[in-house]
Amino acid sequence: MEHTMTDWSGYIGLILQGALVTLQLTVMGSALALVMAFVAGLGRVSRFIAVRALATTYIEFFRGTSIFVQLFWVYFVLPFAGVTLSPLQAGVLALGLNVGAYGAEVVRGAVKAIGREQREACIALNLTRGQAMRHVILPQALPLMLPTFCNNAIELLKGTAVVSLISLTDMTFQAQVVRAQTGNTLIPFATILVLYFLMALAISTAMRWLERRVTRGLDGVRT
Amino acid sequence: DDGKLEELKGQGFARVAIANEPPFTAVAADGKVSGAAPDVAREVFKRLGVGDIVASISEYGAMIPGLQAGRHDVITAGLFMKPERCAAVAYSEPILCDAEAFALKKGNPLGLKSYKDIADNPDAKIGAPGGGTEEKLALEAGVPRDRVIVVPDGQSGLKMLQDGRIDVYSLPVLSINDLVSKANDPNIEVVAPVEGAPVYCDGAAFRKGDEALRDAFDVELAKLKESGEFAKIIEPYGFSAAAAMSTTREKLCAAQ
Amino acid sequence: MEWDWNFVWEIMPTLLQGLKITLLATVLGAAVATVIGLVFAILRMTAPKPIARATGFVVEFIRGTPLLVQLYFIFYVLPDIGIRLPALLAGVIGLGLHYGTYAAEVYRAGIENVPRGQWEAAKATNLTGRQTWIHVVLPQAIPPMIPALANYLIAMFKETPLLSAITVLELMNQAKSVANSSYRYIEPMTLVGVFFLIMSLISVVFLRWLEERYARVEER
Amino acid sequence: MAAPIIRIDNIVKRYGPLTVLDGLSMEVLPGEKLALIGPSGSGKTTILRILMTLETISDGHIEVDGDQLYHMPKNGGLVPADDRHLHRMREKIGMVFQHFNLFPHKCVLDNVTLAPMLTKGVAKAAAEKRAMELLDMVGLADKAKNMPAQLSGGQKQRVAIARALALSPKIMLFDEVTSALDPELVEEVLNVMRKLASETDMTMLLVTHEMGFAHDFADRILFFDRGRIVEEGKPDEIFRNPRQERTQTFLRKIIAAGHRV
Amino acid sequence: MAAPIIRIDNIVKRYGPLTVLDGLSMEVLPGEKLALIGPSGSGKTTILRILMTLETISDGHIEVDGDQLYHMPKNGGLVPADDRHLHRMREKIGMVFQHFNLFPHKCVLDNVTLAPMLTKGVAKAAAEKRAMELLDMVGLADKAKNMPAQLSGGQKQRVAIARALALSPKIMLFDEVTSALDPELVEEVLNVMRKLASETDMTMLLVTHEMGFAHDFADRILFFDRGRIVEEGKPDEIFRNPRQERTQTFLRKIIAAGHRV
Ligand SMILES: Nc1ncnc2c1ncn2[C@@H]1O[C@H](COP(=O)(O)OP(=O)(O)OP(=O)(O)O)[C@@H](O)[C@H]1O
Ligand SMILES: Nc1ncnc2c1ncn2[C@@H]1O[C@H](COP(=O)(O)OP(=O)(O)OP(=O)(O)O)[C@@H](O)[C@H]1O
Ligand SMILES: [Mg+2]
Ligand SMILES: [Mg+2]
Repeated sequence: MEHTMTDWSGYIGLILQGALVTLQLTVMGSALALVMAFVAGLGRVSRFIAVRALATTYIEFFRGTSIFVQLFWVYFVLPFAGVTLSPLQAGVLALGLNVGAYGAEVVRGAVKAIGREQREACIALNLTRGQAMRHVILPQALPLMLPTFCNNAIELLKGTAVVSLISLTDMTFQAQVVRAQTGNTLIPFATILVLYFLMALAISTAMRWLERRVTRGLDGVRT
Repeated sequence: DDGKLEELKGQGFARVAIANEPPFTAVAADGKVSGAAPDVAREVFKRLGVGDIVASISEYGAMIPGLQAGRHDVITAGLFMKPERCAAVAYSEPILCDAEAFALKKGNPLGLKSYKDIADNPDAKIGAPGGGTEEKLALEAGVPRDRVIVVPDGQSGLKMLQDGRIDVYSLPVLSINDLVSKANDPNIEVVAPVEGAPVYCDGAAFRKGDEALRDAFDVELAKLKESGEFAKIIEPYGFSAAAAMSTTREKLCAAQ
Repeated sequence: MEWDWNFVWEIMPTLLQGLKITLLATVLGAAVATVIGLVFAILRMTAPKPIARATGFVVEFIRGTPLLVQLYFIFYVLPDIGIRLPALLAGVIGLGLHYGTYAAEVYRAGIENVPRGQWEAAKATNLTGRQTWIHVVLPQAIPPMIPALANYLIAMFKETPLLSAITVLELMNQAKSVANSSYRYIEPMTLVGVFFLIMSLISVVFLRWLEERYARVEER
Repeated sequence: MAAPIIRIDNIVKRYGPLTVLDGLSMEVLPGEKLALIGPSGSGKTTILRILMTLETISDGHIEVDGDQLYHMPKNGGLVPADDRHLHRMREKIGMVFQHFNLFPHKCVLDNVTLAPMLTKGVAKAAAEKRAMELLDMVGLADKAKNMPAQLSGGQKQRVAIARALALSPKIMLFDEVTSALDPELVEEVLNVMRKLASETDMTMLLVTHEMGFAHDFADRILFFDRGRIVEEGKPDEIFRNPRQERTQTFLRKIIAAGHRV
Repeated sequence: MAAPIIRIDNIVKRYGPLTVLDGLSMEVLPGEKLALIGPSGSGKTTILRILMTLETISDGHIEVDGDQLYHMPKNGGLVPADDRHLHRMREKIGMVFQHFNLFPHKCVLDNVTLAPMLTKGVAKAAAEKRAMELLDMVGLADKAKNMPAQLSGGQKQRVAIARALALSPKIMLFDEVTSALDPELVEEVLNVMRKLASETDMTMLLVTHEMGFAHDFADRILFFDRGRIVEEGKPDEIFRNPRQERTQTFLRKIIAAGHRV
C-alpha cells in the first residue's frame, strides 16, 4: 500500500463533499418527514373515516415496505410514470416519506397522550376541535414528540447511507469511491464512521436544546 | 430523428453512467473523473457538439435500470456486449476490449485456469460482480450458485480473496491488474487471460429508442479510431485500440 | 416495460430462497440483539462509573452510525486483525450489535417504568437486591417491553437488504442478481416490496396482539 | 314558579353491557343550587358529564334553557344534534373538574382568557380585564402571570373556577372539586364557592363527598344509588331524617369515617 | 419505664439545598401508638421513610431496639451500616404505604407469603397458613386468590397491612394509609387498624390527616411543622388545647374543611 503516495487530503476532501450531500439529504429529508408526520399523524386522529384510511394506508405502506424498495421505486420506476426526479430529489422524497410514516405514529401517540382530561376541558370551554388542537393539544404534545423526533432524525441520517443505491454521491458512496481508487478500506470507512457520529451528536444536542426551550414553564407538571 | 442529440446539445452535457472500477474509470483525488471509458465518451460528445459529460458512478446492477428510467443518457462503463444485453440496450461500436482474468493466491494452489476448473473443484469459490459478465460465465460453466459469491466491488473482492473467503476473484484483465498493483500484495497472483473465455468488448450503451443518437456517436467514434486519437486516449490505461477495431458490434452481439 | 407474469413465476423459487436467508438472518440477529441489549443495559445501569460511561459511549456510537458502514467494518476491516467471519455470521453480529443498542434502551425504560413504590415495598418487606430483581422488578418490567422489542424485530427485518453489501444472498440480493442477469428490474423489485409488505402486515397484526396481551398485565 | 332550566327526561346511559343510568328523570330550576351525593359508582359524575356533552346518551331527552341538548329540530322532527348545535348549547354550561384540568403550558391569565377570546371573539384587553376581576374574586390576582405548575392544588382549582366563569355560563357543574386537594387547601376553594352561591343567580350542580358543605351550599340534595335518584329533599331532611335505608347506611359510613355533617 | 425502642438523635435530612429535617430528636417507647400530624411538606413522611431505611440521613443517629440503624460498630467505633446490617435491622420494622404498593403480578396470597418465604425461609405451607390467618384478620380470606387489580382500594390497603404483618415486625409504620381511598372505603381500613392497635403490643407510628382517627388511635400526638416537632402531647391536650399558635391555625383549617376531631 505504500507504493503509491496517496493524496489523502484530496480524498478526504471527496469524502467531505459526500458529507455535504449527506447533510443536505438529512436536513431536507427531515423537513419533509416533519410535514408528513403532522399531516398523516393528525389524519390518523381525524374524525373522517376517509382521511383516517388514507393516513393509515400511507403509514402502513411506508413502514411496511423496506426503504430500499421505496428508493428503487422512486428512482427507477417513477420515471415510467413520467416523473423524473434528480437523485437528490428522489433521495429526499423516499427518505422523507419513509421517516414521515414513522413520525406520524409519534405525532398520533403524543396527541393521544395529552389525555382525555385536557380534551374535556376544551369541550367544557366550548373550544372547537381545531382551536383545541392548535391552542391546547399540540403545544403540549410537541415536547412529548421531540425525543422520538430526535431518534427519527438520526435514523434518517443513517438511512442516507442507502441512497448510494441510486448513485447519489453521499458520504458512504464517496468512501466506496475512495476505497476503489486507493485500495485502502480502513481509512475511508473509519473517517465516515466518525463523521456520521459527529452529525448524530449534533442532532441530539440541537434537539436537547429545543426540548429545553419548549418545556420551559411546564416544569413539574408531568411526573 | 435527432431530437435526443439536439436536446443534449441544448443542455450542453450528456449524463454518463460509469462504474467504480479502475482503469475503466478513475477518480482523481480532486474528484475529477477520468479513465478510459469516460475519456472516450467525453471526446466523442465534444465532437458531436455536446460540450461536456456529467459522469455519475453507479453500481453495475443499477446501470441498465437507470438508463431505462432515463436517469442517464449513456453508459460507458466496461459493460461488455453480449446478446442479451444487446437486446436490452442500443450499443455503439466496440470501444474497450479485454479478456477475463483471475486473481488468486500465490502459486494457484487449486490450479484454476478456467471457469470450468472452478466448476469441477467442489471446494473452489469464485467472486464476481453481481450481474457482471464473470458471474454469468461462471454459472454457464457449471459453477453452482452457492459457490459464486456476488461481490459488490473490486476492493471488496480483492479483500475477500486476501482473507481467504473466496479462492478466485474474476474481473477483466486490466481491472485485475489495477487492483493487484494497488494492493501490492506478494501473496496474490494473476491468471490472465482465463482459458476458454472469449475476449469481450464494451460499447457505449444507449437507451432503446435513442438509436439516432447512437448512430451519430458511431460516426464520430469511427473518425476518432481512424485518426489515431482513439489509441492515444485508451492505450495509456492499458487497453488495446487494435482489439476494438478488429471486431464489430454485429459480431459481438451475435456471439454465443 | 411491461409486467410479465411468466417471469414472476420463473423467479419465485429464487426469491423464496432469498426470503429464507432473510428470515434466518432476522431471527439470529434478534437473538443476538436480545442478549447484547441486556448486557449493555445492565452494564449501563449497574457497572462502576467508568465502565458504565464507556458502555454508554459505545452504545451511542453504534446508534449514531449507519449499519451499512458497520457491516463493511465487520466484514472487510476485522480480518486485518485476524477476525474472519463468514458473511451470514458477520451480518448477524452486525444486526445484533446495532439493534442490541436499541434493545438496551427498551430494557432500561422497562425497568425504570417499574414504580419506585415497588422497590420500596420490596425493601420494606426486607427482600435482598437479588430477590427484588427476580421476584418483583423483572416480572413487572419484561411484559411491557415485549411489544417494543417486537417492533425492533420488524425494523431489523426490513434492514436485512443491507447484508447484500457483505455478499449475503438474502432476498434483496437474490432479486438484484435475478434482475441483473435478465435485465428485468420491475418484477423482482416489486416482488421484494410485496414480500416485505406482506411480512410487515402480518407482523402488524402480531404486534397488536402482543400489545393487547401484555398491556393488560396491570389490570389483570 | 319559573320553568325548569334543565329538564332531564328518562335518560339511559350504557357503557357496553353496563347500564349506568337507567331511565333517570329530574328537573332543575333556574338559580337552584343542587348537590348530588351518593356512593362511589352511582352515576353522579356521569350525569354531570352528560350535561356537559362529554358523553353521549343511549336514550332519552335533555332540555337545557328551552332547547334540546342532544337533539335539534329538523323538518318538524328531532334529529341528533350536530357539532354546531352542541357548540351553541355549550355556551350555557360550564364545568369544573376534580383534577382542575388547567392548561399547563399557559399562565394563569391565559388560562382564563383563552376561551373568551377564541369562542366569543372578545378582544384581548377586554378579556384580560374581565379575567383579572375573576382572579381577584377567587383571590388570585397576584398569581396571574404564574404557570399552573407553580400553584398549590387549591389555587389551581380556584383558577379553574375563574376560567369556567369567564364564559358567563348560566349553569355551572362542579364534580368533586375538592377531593384531589390536601385537607388544608379544601377550605379556600369552598369559600370561593360559597361566595359564588350567595352572590350570583347561576344554576349550580355540585357533586361532592363533603357532606357538611353540601348541607350548607345546596337548596336541594339528590341522593344517588346505582344510577337512580333514591331520595331527594332539603338538606336538613336528608341529613337529619333520611327516609331510605340506603341513604341512612351511606351517611352512617361517611360519618364514621370522620366527616362532619 | 421501659427503655425507648426508637431513639432518634439530632438527625438532619437534606435534599440538595433543601433541609427537610433539621436536627430532629424524639423517642418512642415499646408498644406506644404515635400519631404524626402537621401540614403538608412538614417532614412526616420523611421521618417514616428514614426509619424504613428508604432514605439516607445527612447527619445524626438512630437507635432501634438497642442497635444503631444507619451505623454499625466496627473496631470500637461506629461506621456507616452495610447492606447486611440494614437487612438485619429491617426485620424489626414494617411499613404500609399511602398507595399500597402491592406487587401487581402476584395474587393476594402470594403478596403476603413472598417475603416470609424469601427472607425468613418459612416453608410454603406454613407461610400460607399464617397468611390466611392474617387475611382473615383483615377480613379478606375469601380474596386470597384474587389479583390486586381486582380489589378496591380499601381491600388493597388491608392486604398491604397483612403483608407487612406477615414478617412480624416490632415496629409498624403507617403513612397516610387512607388518603388514597374513596371516603366510603376509609372506615374498613381504620377498623383493621383499631383492631391491630388494641390487640397487639406492636409499636406503631402513624402519619395521618384523619384527625378523628388520630385522636382515638394514638397514645401521643406529635405536631410537625417545617421539619421540627412544634408540639407534642396526649391527644386531648393537642386537639382541645393546642398551646402553639401554629397548631391552632392548622387545626382550625382542618376543622373548617369538614373534618371531625
Ligand atoms: N368510560 C367508562 N366506561 C365504562 N364504565 C364507566 C365509564 N365511566 C364510568 N363508568 C362506570 O359508570 C358507573 C358510574 O360512574 P360515575 O363516575 O358516574 O360514578 P360516581 O357516582 O361519580 O362515582 P365516584 O363517587 O367514585 O366519582 C361506574 O360503575 C363506573 O365504573
Ligand atoms: N426526593 C425528594 N427530593 C427533594 N425534596 C423532597 C423529596 N422528598 C420530599 N421532599 C421534600 O421534603 C419536604 C418534606 O416532605 P414530606 O413528604 O416528608 O412531607 P409530609 O409531611 O409527608 O407532607 P404530606 O402531608 O404532603 O405528605 C417537602 O418539602 C418535600 O418537598
Ligand atoms: Mg365521580
Ligand atoms: Mg407525606
